[in-house]
Amino acid sequence: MRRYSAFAIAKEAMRNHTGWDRAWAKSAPKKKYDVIIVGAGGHGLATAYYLGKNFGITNVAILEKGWLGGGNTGRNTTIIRSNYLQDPSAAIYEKSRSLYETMSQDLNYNVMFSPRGVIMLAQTQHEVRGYKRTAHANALQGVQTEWIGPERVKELCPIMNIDGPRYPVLGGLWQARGGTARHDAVAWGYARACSDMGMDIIQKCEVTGVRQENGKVIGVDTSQGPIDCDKLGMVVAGHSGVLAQMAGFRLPIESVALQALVSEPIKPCMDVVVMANTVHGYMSQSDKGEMVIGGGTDGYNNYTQRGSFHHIEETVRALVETFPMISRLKMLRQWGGIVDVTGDRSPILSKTPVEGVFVNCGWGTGGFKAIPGSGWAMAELMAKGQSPLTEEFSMFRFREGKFIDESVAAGVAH
Amino acid sequence: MSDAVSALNGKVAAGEVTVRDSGLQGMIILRGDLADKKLRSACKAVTGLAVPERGKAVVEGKSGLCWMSPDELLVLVPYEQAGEAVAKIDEALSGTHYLAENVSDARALILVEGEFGREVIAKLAPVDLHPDSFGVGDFRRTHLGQVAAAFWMVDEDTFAVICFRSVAEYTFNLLAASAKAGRVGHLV
Amino acid sequence: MSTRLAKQGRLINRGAAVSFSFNGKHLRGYEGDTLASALLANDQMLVGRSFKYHRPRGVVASGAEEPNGLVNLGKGGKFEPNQRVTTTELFEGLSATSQNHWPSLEFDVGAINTHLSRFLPAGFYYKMFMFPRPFWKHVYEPFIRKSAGLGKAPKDRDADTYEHFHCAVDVLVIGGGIAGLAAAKAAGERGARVLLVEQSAYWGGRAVVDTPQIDGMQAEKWVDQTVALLQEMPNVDLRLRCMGAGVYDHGYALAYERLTDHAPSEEGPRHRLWRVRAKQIVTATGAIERPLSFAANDLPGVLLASAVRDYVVNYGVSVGDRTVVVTNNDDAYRTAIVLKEAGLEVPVIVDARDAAEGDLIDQAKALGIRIAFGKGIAKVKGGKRVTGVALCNQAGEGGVVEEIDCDCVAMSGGWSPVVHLWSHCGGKLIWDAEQAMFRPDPEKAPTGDKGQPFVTTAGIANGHLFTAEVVSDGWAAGRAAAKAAGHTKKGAQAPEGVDAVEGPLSPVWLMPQGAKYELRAKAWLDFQNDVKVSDVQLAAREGFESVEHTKRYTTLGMATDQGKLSNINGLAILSKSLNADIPNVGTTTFRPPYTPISMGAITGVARDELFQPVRKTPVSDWSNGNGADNEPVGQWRRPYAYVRSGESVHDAVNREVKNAREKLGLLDASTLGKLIVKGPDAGKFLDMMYTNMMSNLAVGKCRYGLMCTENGFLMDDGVVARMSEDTWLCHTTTGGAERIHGHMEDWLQCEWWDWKVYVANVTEQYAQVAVVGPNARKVLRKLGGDMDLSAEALPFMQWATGKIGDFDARVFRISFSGELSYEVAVPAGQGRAFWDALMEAGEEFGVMPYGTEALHIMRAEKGFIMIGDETDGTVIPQDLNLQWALSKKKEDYLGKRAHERSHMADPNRWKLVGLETVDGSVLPDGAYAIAEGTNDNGQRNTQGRVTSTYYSPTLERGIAMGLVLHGPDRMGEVIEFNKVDGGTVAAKIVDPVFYDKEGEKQNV
Amino acid sequence: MLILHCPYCGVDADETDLHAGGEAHLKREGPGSTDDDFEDYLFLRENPKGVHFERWRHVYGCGKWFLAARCTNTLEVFGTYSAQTTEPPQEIKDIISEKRSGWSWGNLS
Repeated sequence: MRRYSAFAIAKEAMRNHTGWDRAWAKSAPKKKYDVIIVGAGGHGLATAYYLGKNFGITNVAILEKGWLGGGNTGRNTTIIRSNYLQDPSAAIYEKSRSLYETMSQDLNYNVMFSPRGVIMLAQTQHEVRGYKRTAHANALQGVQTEWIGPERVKELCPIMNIDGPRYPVLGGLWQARGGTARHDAVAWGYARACSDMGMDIIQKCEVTGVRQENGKVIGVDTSQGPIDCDKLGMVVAGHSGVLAQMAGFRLPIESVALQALVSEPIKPCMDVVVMANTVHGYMSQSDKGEMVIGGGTDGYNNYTQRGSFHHIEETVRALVETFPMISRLKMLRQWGGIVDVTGDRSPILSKTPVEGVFVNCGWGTGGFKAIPGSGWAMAELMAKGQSPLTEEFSMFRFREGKFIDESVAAGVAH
Repeated sequence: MSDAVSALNGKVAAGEVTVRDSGLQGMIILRGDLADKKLRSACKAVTGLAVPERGKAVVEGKSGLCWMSPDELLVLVPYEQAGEAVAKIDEALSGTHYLAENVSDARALILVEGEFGREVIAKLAPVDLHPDSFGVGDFRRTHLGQVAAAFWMVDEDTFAVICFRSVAEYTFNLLAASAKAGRVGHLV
Repeated sequence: MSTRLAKQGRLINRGAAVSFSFNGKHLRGYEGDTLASALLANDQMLVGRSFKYHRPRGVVASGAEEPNGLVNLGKGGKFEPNQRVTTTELFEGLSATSQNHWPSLEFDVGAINTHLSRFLPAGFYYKMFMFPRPFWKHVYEPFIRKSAGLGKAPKDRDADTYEHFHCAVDVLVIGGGIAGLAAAKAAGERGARVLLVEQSAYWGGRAVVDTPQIDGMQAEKWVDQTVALLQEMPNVDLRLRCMGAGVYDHGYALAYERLTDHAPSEEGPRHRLWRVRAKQIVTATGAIERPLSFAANDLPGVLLASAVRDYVVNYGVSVGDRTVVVTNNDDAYRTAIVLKEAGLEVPVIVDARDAAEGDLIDQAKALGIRIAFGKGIAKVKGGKRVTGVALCNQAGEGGVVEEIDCDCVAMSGGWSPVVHLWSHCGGKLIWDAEQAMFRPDPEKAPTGDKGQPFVTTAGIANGHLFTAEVVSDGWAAGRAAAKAAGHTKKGAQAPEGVDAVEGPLSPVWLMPQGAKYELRAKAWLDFQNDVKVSDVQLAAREGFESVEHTKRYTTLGMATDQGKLSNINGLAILSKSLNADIPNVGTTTFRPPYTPISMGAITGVARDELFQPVRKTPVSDWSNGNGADNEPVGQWRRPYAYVRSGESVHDAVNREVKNAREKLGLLDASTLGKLIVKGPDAGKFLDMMYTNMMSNLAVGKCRYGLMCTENGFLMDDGVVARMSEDTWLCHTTTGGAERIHGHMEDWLQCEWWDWKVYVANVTEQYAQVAVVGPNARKVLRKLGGDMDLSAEALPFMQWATGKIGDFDARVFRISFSGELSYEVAVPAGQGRAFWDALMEAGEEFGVMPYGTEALHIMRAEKGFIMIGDETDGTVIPQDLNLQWALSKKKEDYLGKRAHERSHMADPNRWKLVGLETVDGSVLPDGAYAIAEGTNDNGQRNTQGRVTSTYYSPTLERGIAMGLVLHGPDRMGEVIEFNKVDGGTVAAKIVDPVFYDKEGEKQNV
Repeated sequence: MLILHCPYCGVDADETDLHAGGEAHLKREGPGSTDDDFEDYLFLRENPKGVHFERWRHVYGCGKWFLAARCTNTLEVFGTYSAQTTEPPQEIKDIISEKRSGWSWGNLS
């Protein structure tokens, strides 16, 4: 693989950048692979990458019905944090966050991980207790977080109105090493690295069926013909239900629309990520200068990638109250993505009723931050049949009533 | 009994369109079989009015009947008569399956008076308020801004708005702000 | 130079001069000017700097598609960044400053980037800035952030107001050009309720500039006539300065009306956001002219041909004295003709086509304008503005054949229909190779709630470039929309337009065709984001084959103009690079809004006091006037404590607890939910709702009840009182009233619909006051009335009605504090008077109001659980040792089945205990009890957690409740709780009832 | 922004007047049911990309729950009907079969 560096760019500049080759190879499907990953989003590509990197499994195909990174990976608000309450969540999200720290170097692709810090605002006594509890939990989970008072909140985010008449800011949970990254770059970086390990990334290849022989997977039917495999990983977020149906089982998930919006770009005025769960909104400023804004999901099942406008309205209302200065900014673009939400709003990384088929879904509104950790854990689960990181995220937990509920501490989890 | 006060205690916001507290109003939730003869005559007995069709309200002065849902009416009577009205209904419907509760103090009644009252409401409610679609006699339950509300037209230039007591002030201020912002000129 | 002409300018009023300032310079324009036309009239060609290379930039367009002319507008509470000069109407005192440069617009240090541009190709930042690792956050990123970002961040609170408006129409027509007007007229005549919105300040769109004939008259006259006609129709509403912003599902559309942007001194809201429900929508949104991609096409002085024309005709402004027109179609000849007729020089029309014929070409020839066919522009010369062009053969590689001096270049690469609103809700497009444009595919329109198509497109937006087709298409669309909305009255016939005969355009995506790298690296596609032909080609080379990839990799079309000028050109370059047809490469999805809309407009009136409803009890005003330190509980604000001058909140809480325990406390309990449940099956129903038995509760008695979700978790609790044989009153938590009411209705309507039960929420009918403490009975007796409140007549956990003083009261002997306590409900209208009476009568008994914190402490001292503290959505009654409340007799109740699941029956679930720190201190909120070792993920093992922790003024020490592994079997054992700073606190496991274990104080 | 016709008060209600309540026609499983059936009842959902039967409450209107047949892929509403039923009315099934060939009640669409 051609190494990326300032030097390489300078060299190319001298010959008009004619020497750059494809970031990832264009491949046609082979007849058989050891592992097929369905879904070339961040989670799918990361799973493939760690299968190769950690377990030497490189006879892998990643099938994508559209274009890689074109789903929720490229539609989210790029927030990265691991200040979760429950042990299993904290474990996988912190694993993920720590992988983000070195991702640019590991992949030789600048994903612009920016640990600018994340504040979760506490605006009710209930939230104060919830976040203090999270801080205590994090201290034992090896997650660096800190409870901070209103003055410190204001200091970290001067544009915030901390003594709003309605919900004065009572403090917040601060994760200094949380932040953001460039979402597309994460998918592209993994794709380039997978391709470099000899894996096949096959775009515009839709899976139409899952072939099995006495309860074991033997391959998939696709728009580019049948492909055999020993193991199959389903990593298709919003469409997991549809794929599971092909494999003949159901998942405890529903697909709903999650929306986000950006303002026109302005000069830097906000250096941290702020999440205000009482009023249901969160905001950060991208490197381009856009205020990146998100809120809650729609209440009804939806596959259209279009949400209802009143959610945009509620979110903007909340943030204008929290950051009065944005009232005179303009909304540049709004969009929606389809997220799959489980019964306890925590993800599923699990074996399935079909031998050799593994599923990774249910990340709901929090998927982007989990990409590397999810890939790492999923790869281990697929390679070894188990992983301490996925232990609690089995799809069978709902049967036992063994939930992982994060809503305990915060209203929305992004 | 001690003198009762309405939630808004006579508040008024005067302007091209005036928003005012309509004061104490007797209100009774009546749930039951709206087709039942006993129930219909009980309604007649306490209001002197006939049970309205779906989506309608019949109101005369302080008395009226509003269609709330297939098994619920809002019975309007003068405030001080609410107690005995409930008693009358109880008597008339005893033995049948129904529910009658005095909720006079649980709600507020606000009047929106003026030419572009329609537009004041239309700024806040996701309802088609074009004269062809909504007029005197119609009754609508929906939300104004962020709170539940119901309204009907007293006459061409007057809306009567009902909301819960705890949000009376919010609703009043919302209506007043919308009135103050002026006419849109669309619903004419 | 650019200047004001002596004649022309149909939109300006030369009688009314307007003064304004740009970068502190005081300038003059006319009423009717846009900021763009006024700046050009003052020879202010340079208006801003580009995003990446900080290249000097001038105005390119005359409308919403403008990518360069963005300014900081206004001051203080009316400051706004990124305002488009082409859509900003001039007003007296307007003050604007240019953006994205340092130290000044003329001299910008950032412009160094343009010399480094060869080192900054598309996506360069993905390939570098990786070492050393910390540098990204601390060095590289801050630098990139600083140089990006365009306008300044507003500082002050918005001084303006905003509003929303809901309306329902049969036909919404978006766009007030001749197609839109024809559509509105056709629909209006057929009796449809029509709303016609136009984003600009005038009707007629392009036609009034290009003046074709319609119905035998000049377009401008026809427009005036039609507008007048429409204004006469009662069923038609016309709105200028009102942009169709977005089309959403089920006929929902947003229109963004700018009410005072053009006249900030006027009263009233600044913007109005229309939420329209339309049966049918006609998008007559016109088209946008495409730039041509030649070297240095981004210099100030290079404009769209149509814009150059607009400035002359509409504003009487000439961009230059000598204008070279460069085109691949006939339309641009109009610009040459307009300029020539205005007495300006047009040294040459550079026509990339080998040959072409048509009326306009003849006209140009007749005016003596030189036409150079088969030629293109090799390069535009100049620094901060155009000084000339070098011509070449379009077919060649850019060898210069001739150089021509000029100070303006008017370019036209053809027209792209505005299909955004069509696409917002799923409308599909087809590629029209002949006209080189994407236009709506009428077969694949957005569909509504019944699956019916609800959007039609008309006029140029529909791919019809000629007046005759435009007006008839608009008329047909309006008629069809009215019909689809159920209106079929007879109306006038279609208007008839006449056009000049034009020859076909020939697509030119790169000029010259075989341009060398040096030229391609200077040929701009996206002006604002500095994306050049070479960038898109690089993206293609690197495998970013999907248009979405290329867009994201190069940032093409991601600027504030959302690619209105660049999308098609970029797409064409990409498809060429991939040797694929344009339709196969596809187009990017369009997202609302069409152009940016203010956050203020989206917020509407919901700001400050109207941001969210604040629910008030009859006592709230009194509390707020008497030191209440409120906390939000749902939409209520409950007094946390009543703070007296000179004491801290903490002091106040302790005082309130002590006083209630020793004398007399009052709590405003009005927020507690009260639900009436009535009917022959009410008992059976409540037995399903509650985990314990309610059907066997005797009339006149009260019982504490627990509610679980079907999933087994505790959801609410409260005291249930039986009112009569078939009527119960259920109290819920403060947050619970609406939730539990909905929960009950859900089960009654959707599961047990044959059960005879009615539920009514009477929460707000009553003001409820908890009269608490040893003197509780005394104060009530002092008020008088007809009730016997003795322990014998009204013992604990019973209720009665009667008069207290002259208040109609319902009195419950229930206690959440462990003290002698009466909860008295009176009609809300008398609530305040009742409270006042209690305060007055209570004086001699040492009455004091107390808030929620004192309430919490007192219940904790008694070991009562609190929903939301001891429960968090993961806790089941068994965890809280509430098995006694789980009826064994009942076959079924919500949650019963769930409790049978393995994990819920697990003996290792943490269970409720009391906790006492060894040193008497207060345990930290949310602390965890640590256990030996770590789990497989390296996390410290735990064996419990604190659920509530307080300083008890009664016991003068810290007390807490918590959930601990096998807790109830470990009484007396000392365990360690963690502190965030790393230390630990030792606490002893004890009985959760800390105070008056026998309950002697409440049973008197 | 959906509009749904409330079969009880007869108005075409704006989405903001409504509250979505998830999949309809679930069969309640109480004490004595198997773990499989109970999990199915509480958690496993059809979640189809296509025809979906769902619960809505006209929460700001008449307060009644009603059911809707809606396509999650186009948001088309085939009809709304009373919540007091265990199966969609025949007429609505017919409408769906006509508009979505191959669809039949009970099969995943």
